[in-house]
Amino acid sequence: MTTAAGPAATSVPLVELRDVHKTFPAARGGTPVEAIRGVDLSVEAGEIVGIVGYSGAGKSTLVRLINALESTTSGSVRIGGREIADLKERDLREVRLGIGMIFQQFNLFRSRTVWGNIAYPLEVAGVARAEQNQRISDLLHFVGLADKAHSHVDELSGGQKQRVGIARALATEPSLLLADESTSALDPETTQEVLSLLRRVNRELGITIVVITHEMDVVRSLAHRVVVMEAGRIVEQGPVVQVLSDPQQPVTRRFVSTIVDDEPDAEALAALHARHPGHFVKLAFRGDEVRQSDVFAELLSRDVRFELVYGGIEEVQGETFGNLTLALDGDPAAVTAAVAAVADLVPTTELSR
Amino acid sequence: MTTAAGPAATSVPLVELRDVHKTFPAARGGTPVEAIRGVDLSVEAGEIVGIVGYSGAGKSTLVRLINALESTTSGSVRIGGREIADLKERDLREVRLGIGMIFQQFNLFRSRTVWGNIAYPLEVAGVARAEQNQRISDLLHFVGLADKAHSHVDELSGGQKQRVGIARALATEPSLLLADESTSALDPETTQEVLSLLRRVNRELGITIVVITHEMDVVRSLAHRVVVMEAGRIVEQGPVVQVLSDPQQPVTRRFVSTIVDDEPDAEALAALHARHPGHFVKLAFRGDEVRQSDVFAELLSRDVRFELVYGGIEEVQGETFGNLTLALDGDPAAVTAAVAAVADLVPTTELSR
Amino acid sequence: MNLDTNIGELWPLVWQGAYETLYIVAITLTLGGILGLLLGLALYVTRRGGLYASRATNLVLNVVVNFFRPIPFVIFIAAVQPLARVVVGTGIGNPAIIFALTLAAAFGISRIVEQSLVTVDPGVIEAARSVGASRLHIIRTVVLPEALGPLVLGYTFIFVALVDMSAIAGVIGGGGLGNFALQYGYRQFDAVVTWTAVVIIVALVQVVQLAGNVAARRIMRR
Amino acid sequence: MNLDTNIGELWPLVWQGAYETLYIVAITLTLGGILGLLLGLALYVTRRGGLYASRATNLVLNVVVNFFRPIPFVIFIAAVQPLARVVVGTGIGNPAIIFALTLAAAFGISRIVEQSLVTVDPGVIEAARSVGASRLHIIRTVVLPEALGPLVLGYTFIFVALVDMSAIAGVIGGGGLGNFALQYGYRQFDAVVTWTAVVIIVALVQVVQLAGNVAARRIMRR
Amino acid sequence: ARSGDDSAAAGGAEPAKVVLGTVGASDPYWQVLTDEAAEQGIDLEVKDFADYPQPNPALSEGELDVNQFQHLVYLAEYNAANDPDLVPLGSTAIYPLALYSTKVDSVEDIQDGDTVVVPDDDSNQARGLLILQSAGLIELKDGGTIYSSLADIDEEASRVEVKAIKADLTPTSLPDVAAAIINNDFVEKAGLEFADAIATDDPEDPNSLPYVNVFAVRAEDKDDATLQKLVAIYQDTQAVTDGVQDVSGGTAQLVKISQPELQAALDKVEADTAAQQ
Ligand SMILES: Nc1ncnc2c1ncn2[C@@H]1O[C@H](COP(=O)(O)OP(=O)(O)OP(=O)(O)O)[C@@H](O)[C@H]1O
Ligand SMILES: Nc1ncnc2c1ncn2[C@@H]1O[C@H](COP(=O)(O)OP(=O)(O)OP(=O)(O)O)[C@@H](O)[C@H]1O
Ligand SMILES: [Mg+2]
Ligand SMILES: [Mg+2]
Repeated sequence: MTTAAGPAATSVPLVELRDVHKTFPAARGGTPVEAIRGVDLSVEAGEIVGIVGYSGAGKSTLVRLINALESTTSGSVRIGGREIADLKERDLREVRLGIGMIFQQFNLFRSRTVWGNIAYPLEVAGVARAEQNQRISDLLHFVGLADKAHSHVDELSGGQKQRVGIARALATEPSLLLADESTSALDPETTQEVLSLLRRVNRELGITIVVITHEMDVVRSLAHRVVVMEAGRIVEQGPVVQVLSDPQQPVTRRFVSTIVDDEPDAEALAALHARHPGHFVKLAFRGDEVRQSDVFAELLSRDVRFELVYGGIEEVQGETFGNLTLALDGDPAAVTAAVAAVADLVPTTELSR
Repeated sequence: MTTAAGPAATSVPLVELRDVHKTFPAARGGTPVEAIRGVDLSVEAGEIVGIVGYSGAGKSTLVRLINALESTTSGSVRIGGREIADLKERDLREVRLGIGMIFQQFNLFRSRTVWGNIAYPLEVAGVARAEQNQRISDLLHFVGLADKAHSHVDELSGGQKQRVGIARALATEPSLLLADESTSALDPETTQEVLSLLRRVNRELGITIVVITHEMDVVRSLAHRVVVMEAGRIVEQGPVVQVLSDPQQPVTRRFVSTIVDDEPDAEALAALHARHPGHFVKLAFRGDEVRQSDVFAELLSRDVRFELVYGGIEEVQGETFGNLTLALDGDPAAVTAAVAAVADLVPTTELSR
Repeated sequence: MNLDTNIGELWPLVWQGAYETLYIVAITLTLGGILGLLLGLALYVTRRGGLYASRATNLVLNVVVNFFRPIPFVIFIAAVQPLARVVVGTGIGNPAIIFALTLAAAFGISRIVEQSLVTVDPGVIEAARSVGASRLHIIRTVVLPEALGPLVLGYTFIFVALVDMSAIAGVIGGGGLGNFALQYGYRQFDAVVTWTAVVIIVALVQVVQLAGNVAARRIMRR
Repeated sequence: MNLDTNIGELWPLVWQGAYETLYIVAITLTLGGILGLLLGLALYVTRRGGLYASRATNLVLNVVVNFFRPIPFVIFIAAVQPLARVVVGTGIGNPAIIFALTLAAAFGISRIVEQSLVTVDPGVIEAARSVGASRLHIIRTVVLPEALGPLVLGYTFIFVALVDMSAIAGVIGGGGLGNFALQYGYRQFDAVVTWTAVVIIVALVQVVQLAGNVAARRIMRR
Repeated sequence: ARSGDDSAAAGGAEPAKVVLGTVGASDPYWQVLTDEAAEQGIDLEVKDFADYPQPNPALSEGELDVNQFQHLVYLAEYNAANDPDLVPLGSTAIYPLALYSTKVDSVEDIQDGDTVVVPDDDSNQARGLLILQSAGLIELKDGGTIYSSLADIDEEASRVEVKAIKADLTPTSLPDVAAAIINNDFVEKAGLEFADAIATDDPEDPNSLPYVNVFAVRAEDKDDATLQKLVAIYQDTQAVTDGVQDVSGGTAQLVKISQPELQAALDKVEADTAAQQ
């Protein structure tokens, strides 16, 4: 029952993990693998959450716990407030009917054609034949595989397989979509199309999405919130803009730097110094607070010439966002003064040679 | 025989494809798939060639022709000047001993541990046991799987599997490496490590590398030359800097735009216009010809204020490379004059609203 | 060897035997095939990590299957005669041999089925579970279709084994070409009759096996 | 049923029979297992798309295997007696039955092997080819290890089938527990003897089958 | 009761249906008998069994009306091991059993330690062992009976090693052994001559009576007119007896022994059998 206060105040999170652990038993002669070590995570209905982390951090295992493909070692997993650890297979089915999953390794049915793969969840959900056909045909066109409808899985390229996996997961318009590396094998064009489709189903149908990715670009353009995992734990999480603009953990900074060219690494810096004389500073622009022309005017007014040697401006969820590394050239005293003046306008870091 | 003119003048390419076609026979009730339709390609020894193209363009098929995992329908494939279509399996083996391959779907041996997978090519090549152990252990540390040495393949995460595939392909230090989407499942950190390893083996051991990728970042930071495929054909190829700075084909432009933020697309442009008043121009900086401060000074001198709203500066093979989109704000006449003046300094494009 | 032969007068019996073999094997393969499929599925799904994983059930099923398979077939036939009398109304002749063969085949088939099913990639079963398919539905729409290639080869194997086994029909007065070969050829030391019957049996088997091979290749596209 | 039984005096024969069964089946499974493995590998590698793809060879192999499998076993034994005399020096007794069983098992095993091997992912074979492994090396180091799980189940299946088939040893004077059950139990209408022998056979099979199951599960880690 | 009981025994409009079980229905005289029976209003169906243990239980179960494949010794054994409800209805013949060899011409030429095979069915086995004993090849403990088996051979005192083999495979094993006991009906088919026998038993000997082959029926049917008539057709039709002789190569000793006499002989063997166990 929702009260007048509005759903947000009382609604339970769609997905709620409390102190979840998952240990894979030791293989013979090995040690057990603690893949998940005490994770708390809530995903609200309608949210898009991005999960990032190094390979082996436990991301795939985490989402597999959400639809009970894997059982927890300890802790609680609730979907729509319902504890799924206690559920019998029959009730789990009900829960899973509302969850779509795109698998990292695709897991397509080799015994079925492309069409048959996409039809599968529709058959399970008992969708009428005519509607199935309509839906499959739409999805095939969307993922660009209309001409491969009757091909078998082993006749597809890597990206084509992934697209079948995507279409299959979207077929029943589940209310929760778990996407594990769903665009890793796709070219940029198709990636963009898939991402905008995901955005659209989220916006228009309110579908909640949990997306695992290695590409921060995907997080930036798709997610509302980002969760950073390391060695089985969530080490950082928050709204995308916040995490991107102010990453706390080294792992987060490492990921953020892949899209927001934070600052050149030592090697790149050395190369830049070799080509550009002068003093390097990194200026951090956030939102619309500071006009860049003011900064540049400041520099020019002091007769300090500059080159933008690294960095750029990004959009993150509609906000301007950028780190510009400038090479300042001019009278050393003037440069020092200019840096001081600029530092009053925007956060400024001097990059030592 | 090499003449005094130097090896480049007379050496045969390491890989040479001439008018190669590959058609997969029709499945029952289907039509044959022309995966490769007349490809000419040369790869010189010591080169790193990046192959990009949309999903299904024929990239994987192309590299599979190079080590004869797939036979051509017509045309000639020469490795080190030797036509491989005519070779018997025994001779093909010899050729393949010098070629390493990282598979898009990993193709790991389920019956072997991580260690055993990496050992396989060494066993085939007849490397002494002690050296094998040393090499495997080095590779395991390099790909960060030392603790998984005795794990079985199905206990690995997606990225871990890919790293095993990479280690296996590198194990024998082949003189030609075919890497099919070899970093697609890797986090940025590992990707960087793999890329710098590839760069190193290329530089230090002279290993020739053909790398298929969807990530232009990989091409940019690794490849010397880029080959763009579309629908079974090579539609564009050339040195990376040239192709990136002056892409000819729409597909190439699409790929290039993913790293060199070319200009905002219509949607982004509208969003930017909503936030930023004024006139938008895109400035293209190439190499060190033009100092940006001159351009900015020009603008400021005309009392035109500006914001960098899109774009950034990239490094491509040691050259500065950037497209900056500015929002110009000021007296309309002054803006027009400023645009004209700037256009004399750098290639300038006005972006209509 | 003596080449006097009675084959001339025996042709009607040859065709009669061929018909009986086909008939015995067809019924046996169908009924035993279904029973064996169910039993094999039960063995498979109750394995550790299976859809209905249950150590106890799996153990019981294993013990039962292991109990019946190694019993010498003649003893097995005799042992199930009382049951045959209840179920098919007689303990001798073709109905009884079909009954016994069906039971024996079911146990053998169950192993072949189990062996085929274990090769199914667990990933696709997970994919089916993830869309909320019931376990029975998964068995029907994923497990069996994904294993269809090896299953077809397995059933072809059993078909040939049944043709071979059906020759024993004679011990309880059943017919068929195998029994004909034994009775009118082999025991009469009539080599022509023996090998005529054998060649017909072999020809029958060739056709079915090659059909099975083609079907399996089509299904697996390898 | 009459429960007068001779079991009391027959125990030494029981143990003798058990020993002979083990001995017959062990030799048969080893020799027939190797022959069948080679034949099954040949069937597999000559398939379309196989490592030594050859339509003609594959057809010939198929026809040969299909020729021998369906021959009624008693006729088969009689037919190979002359060959047994050449190879093992006698046409009767355990050596001859081992010879006949080995041949028969080889043909059956070849099908089981083929059926297990077709489930190997072609991708891993490609991976092995890509590093320049020879085809024989690939068979040894990739094809067989990758199919080991189903192969173990397949050989276990054949073990049980051989225990069953070995009961026929008596027809040419061979021994074994199955023959003992027939000879001293079934043909004497001595149910106690029959079922004592059967239970021992079954116990033997249980142990081997459960060991095979465990091994297969370990190998496949499923 | 017999399957065709309600119809008239003889000469009725409806032919009486009789199901007969045997081992070796491929012998041509069975077809002659069937034809002759049909003439006389009996619809005879001959069911063929490949193995001896089955026709008796099938008769007990009512699946057969009569069987004809065994001698009294075998029948007695069956009755002793099960409910003794089968009785002999009429006799057919006594078949001699003999030892054959392709290697030697007389028993004396058999080397010490050679192998000799006997059929693996019990009654023929015992009978074969008795022949071997008379020929001086083996010694049986306690002198030998119609129940002797391989286990009763006194190996110390015997010249040869004995193996049991399925009756129809004894001829094909001749190359492997010094000599083999071969059932009468396999001799000529296997390309041997009856004259080649190197040792044989004597069907004329009164001690051979237990080896007379009989038609057996359930006790309740021993007065069944149709069955009696069938036996009479068998015994009295020249074409049938010729066929029987033909198959036996002229060695069969056709005999007609009355039902009570057969019953008495059976009872004696049965009593001995019971005592034996
Ligand atoms: N079935 C299993 N048995 C044993 N260990 C496992 C199993 N599955 C996963 N692991 C281990 O658990 C850890 C987490 O795996 P997981 O697949 O969740 O990683 P991930 O974050 O998805 O990595 P990637 O980005 O490479 O896909 C890894 O170290 C992996 O080796
Ligand atoms: N065995 C096959 N049988 C039939 N068609 C095939 C087969 N293998 C590939 N194809 C088709 O050939 C085309 C090229 O495939 P290829 O795998 O080379 O693409 P790709 O460029 O590697 O794509 P991706 O980036 O998605 O991996 C695709 O349309 C694919 O469907
Ligand atoms: Mg993962
Ligand atoms: Mg590909």
